[in-house]
Amino acid sequence: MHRFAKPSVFLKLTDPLLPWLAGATAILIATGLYFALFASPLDYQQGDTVRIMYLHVPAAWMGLFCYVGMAICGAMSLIWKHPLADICARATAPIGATFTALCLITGSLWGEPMWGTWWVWDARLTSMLILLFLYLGYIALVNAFDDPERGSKAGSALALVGAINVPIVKFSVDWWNTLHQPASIVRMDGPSVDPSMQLPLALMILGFTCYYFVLLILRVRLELNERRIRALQLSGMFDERSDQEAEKANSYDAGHNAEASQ
Amino acid sequence: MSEFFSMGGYGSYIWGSYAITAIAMIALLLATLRSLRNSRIERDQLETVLQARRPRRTKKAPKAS
Amino acid sequence: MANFSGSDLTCLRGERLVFGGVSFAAQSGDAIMLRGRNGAGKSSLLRVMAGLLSPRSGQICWDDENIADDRIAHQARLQYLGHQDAVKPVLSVRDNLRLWGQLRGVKNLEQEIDTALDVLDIHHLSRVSGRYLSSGQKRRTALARILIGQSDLWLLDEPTVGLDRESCGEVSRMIADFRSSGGIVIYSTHIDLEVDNPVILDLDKFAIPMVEWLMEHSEFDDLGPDPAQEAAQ
Amino acid sequence: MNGFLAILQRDLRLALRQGADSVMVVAFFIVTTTLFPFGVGPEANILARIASGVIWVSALLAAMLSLERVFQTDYEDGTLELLTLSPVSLELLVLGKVLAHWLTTGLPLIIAAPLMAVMLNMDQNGFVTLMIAMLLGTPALSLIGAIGAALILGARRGGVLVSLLVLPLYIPVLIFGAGAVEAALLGISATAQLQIMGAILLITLAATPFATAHAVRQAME
Repeated sequence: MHRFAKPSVFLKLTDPLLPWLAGATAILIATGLYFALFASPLDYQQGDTVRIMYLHVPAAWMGLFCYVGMAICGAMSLIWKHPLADICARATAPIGATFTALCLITGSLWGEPMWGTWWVWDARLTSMLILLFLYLGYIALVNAFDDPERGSKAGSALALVGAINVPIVKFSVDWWNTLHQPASIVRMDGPSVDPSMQLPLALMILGFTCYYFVLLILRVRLELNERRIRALQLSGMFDERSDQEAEKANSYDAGHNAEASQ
Repeated sequence: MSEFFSMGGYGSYIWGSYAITAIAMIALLLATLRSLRNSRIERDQLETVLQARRPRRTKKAPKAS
Repeated sequence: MANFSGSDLTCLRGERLVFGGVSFAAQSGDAIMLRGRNGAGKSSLLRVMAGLLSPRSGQICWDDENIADDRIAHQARLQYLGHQDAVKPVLSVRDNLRLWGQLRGVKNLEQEIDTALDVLDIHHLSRVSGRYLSSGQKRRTALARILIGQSDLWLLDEPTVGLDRESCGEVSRMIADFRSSGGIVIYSTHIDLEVDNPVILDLDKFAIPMVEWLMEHSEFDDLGPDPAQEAAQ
Repeated sequence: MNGFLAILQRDLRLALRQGADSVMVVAFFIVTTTLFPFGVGPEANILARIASGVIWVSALLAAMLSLERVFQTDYEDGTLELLTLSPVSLELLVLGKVLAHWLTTGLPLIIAAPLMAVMLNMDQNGFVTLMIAMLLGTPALSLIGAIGAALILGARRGGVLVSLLVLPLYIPVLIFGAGAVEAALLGISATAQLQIMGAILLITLAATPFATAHAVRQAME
């Protein structure tokens, strides 16, 4: 009967996992950075700028990965009505939006020296931009309700609808791009990925994925904490209190202020 | 060394993208940790009040706040 | 002999527990009156009974068949009156009522509307558009709606809001007629609506004391130190 | 089916009585389109080049403008609750409401579109394709938009929110709608684009009523 009980399973499972994930994130990203910045060859065409790829491609991967994750959470929330699915989707959205924005920014920084322009209406960049809009729509919707749970549910439905739409958008943008884009412009997939580039790329992708899971666990905990706080506040503990309890409540205030001023 | 930082003349683009990525990722992590800490503090305080409050229904006028 | 019952119903609104462990049973001709403080969950229970809201636990059965299994059949047998009157300002009273009759597939719709308007004494308003109605007249239009078409179950949420004493008498008569024809009425009201020996369901008794409940269910204490455990040590 | 016709009839009657709605949408469409020559200059060949895109974007915005009203008023006065409880499947009722929305907003836009095409100096051989493309595209816009309109029920700032949710989902319709007209203007067959638009319409017709009905039920909880 109590939904508050279920999340504890999540906490028990993730508690021992968290330090390992955090460690893996640090190691993977550190070695990935070493290879990306020092020990990887230059692209014969792009020179040093190819190093931006080691951020751009993992960020793009994370943007898509997070959206797929949100859609899966949305489907689970629809089928099993498990509150944790809504919470996970909600916790994923800002991470996915950040990575999508990073993908666009690094793409732009890569494009300027290569194409001489900050923005190209390239099919991939444009699709990522639309993905960012989808993220922003989700975040706005989820936060637009007074009842957070209602917001999460509406968001899950939207994530699912958006996920069905993403392939259609991708297809139509590709089609639009081939129609309008002169073929002479260098495409993002221009440089063939050399095996020596694959290692840092794989390390960074794995590192970013681990980073996502670390952040996901933390954000889900945050959300669970906030739910518990709301439940506690709603319980009316502070309504009808005896002197003794009022005293306790005062000590609460005092404690809180002490903590806050640290 | 300076050759490494100049990155064949593209240093500002490359270091710029690495810096932005690092800032964004670290900021997201720190913001999450910070609000997690705050929520934990607030929750602990509320739980203390909850535990202090024995289940008894003493009717008293609500304290004006 | 129809049988409408619910067992062990728990309802959660947002993150707040409204009530827990509510059971009820009614047979043709019965009336149940819901009582309780503000926020005790009278409206929520009626919405759960209508199928608008799924209960967190427990189930509701009509003739021993869970209403969640066949929503359309349940919706065909029930008439629900909510807080709002759903009267469109630009449509006449008759046009307003016609939609609901059409959705229920009522035959002889115009006749049924006439009868319903007569019962609630608003026949003279049938061509008046909704925007000119007083709140009492709107409420009576909404009440006329539940008379249109066949139904076995009425769920009335504060049916007498905005009505004068005289109209309350009409509502009482409506309910009595409906019960004598084998209908089940479940209603909530603040003022005493004259209904013959209704079963009283006091939702205050099923309120879940949040403080105790939260203390019992603090499973996610692994998030931080558990004050209770610390105290025990 | 009776329920579908009943709700369609009522919504059309409401739109007629409340008037203004269709007129406003068309007026918005015309005014938005007229802004472009002020923005890009009145040279005939530039206008002719961008005409199809401008008309589609304006139509998109105009169709979106009226979305909020599809469910909002019914939600506020309790009608939506009763529709959810009526013994007709909610998907069918949603479809009826969307059809009414399209008849009162999409259809007037299709009629107004050639007029704006003339004013933007679009070549005559694109007109038929434009009308066909809009005939296929605007119902899809109404269907997709209805999901957004249902999702925002009970939210703060519903109007702005619905545009943020719905516009990204409109992009495929925009791409193929404008692409079809462009092809026709170049003298190429636009069949491929129109077929894809037909496919989009069929997919949305099959899928969106369920999503919308689900969102409406959620809002009733």
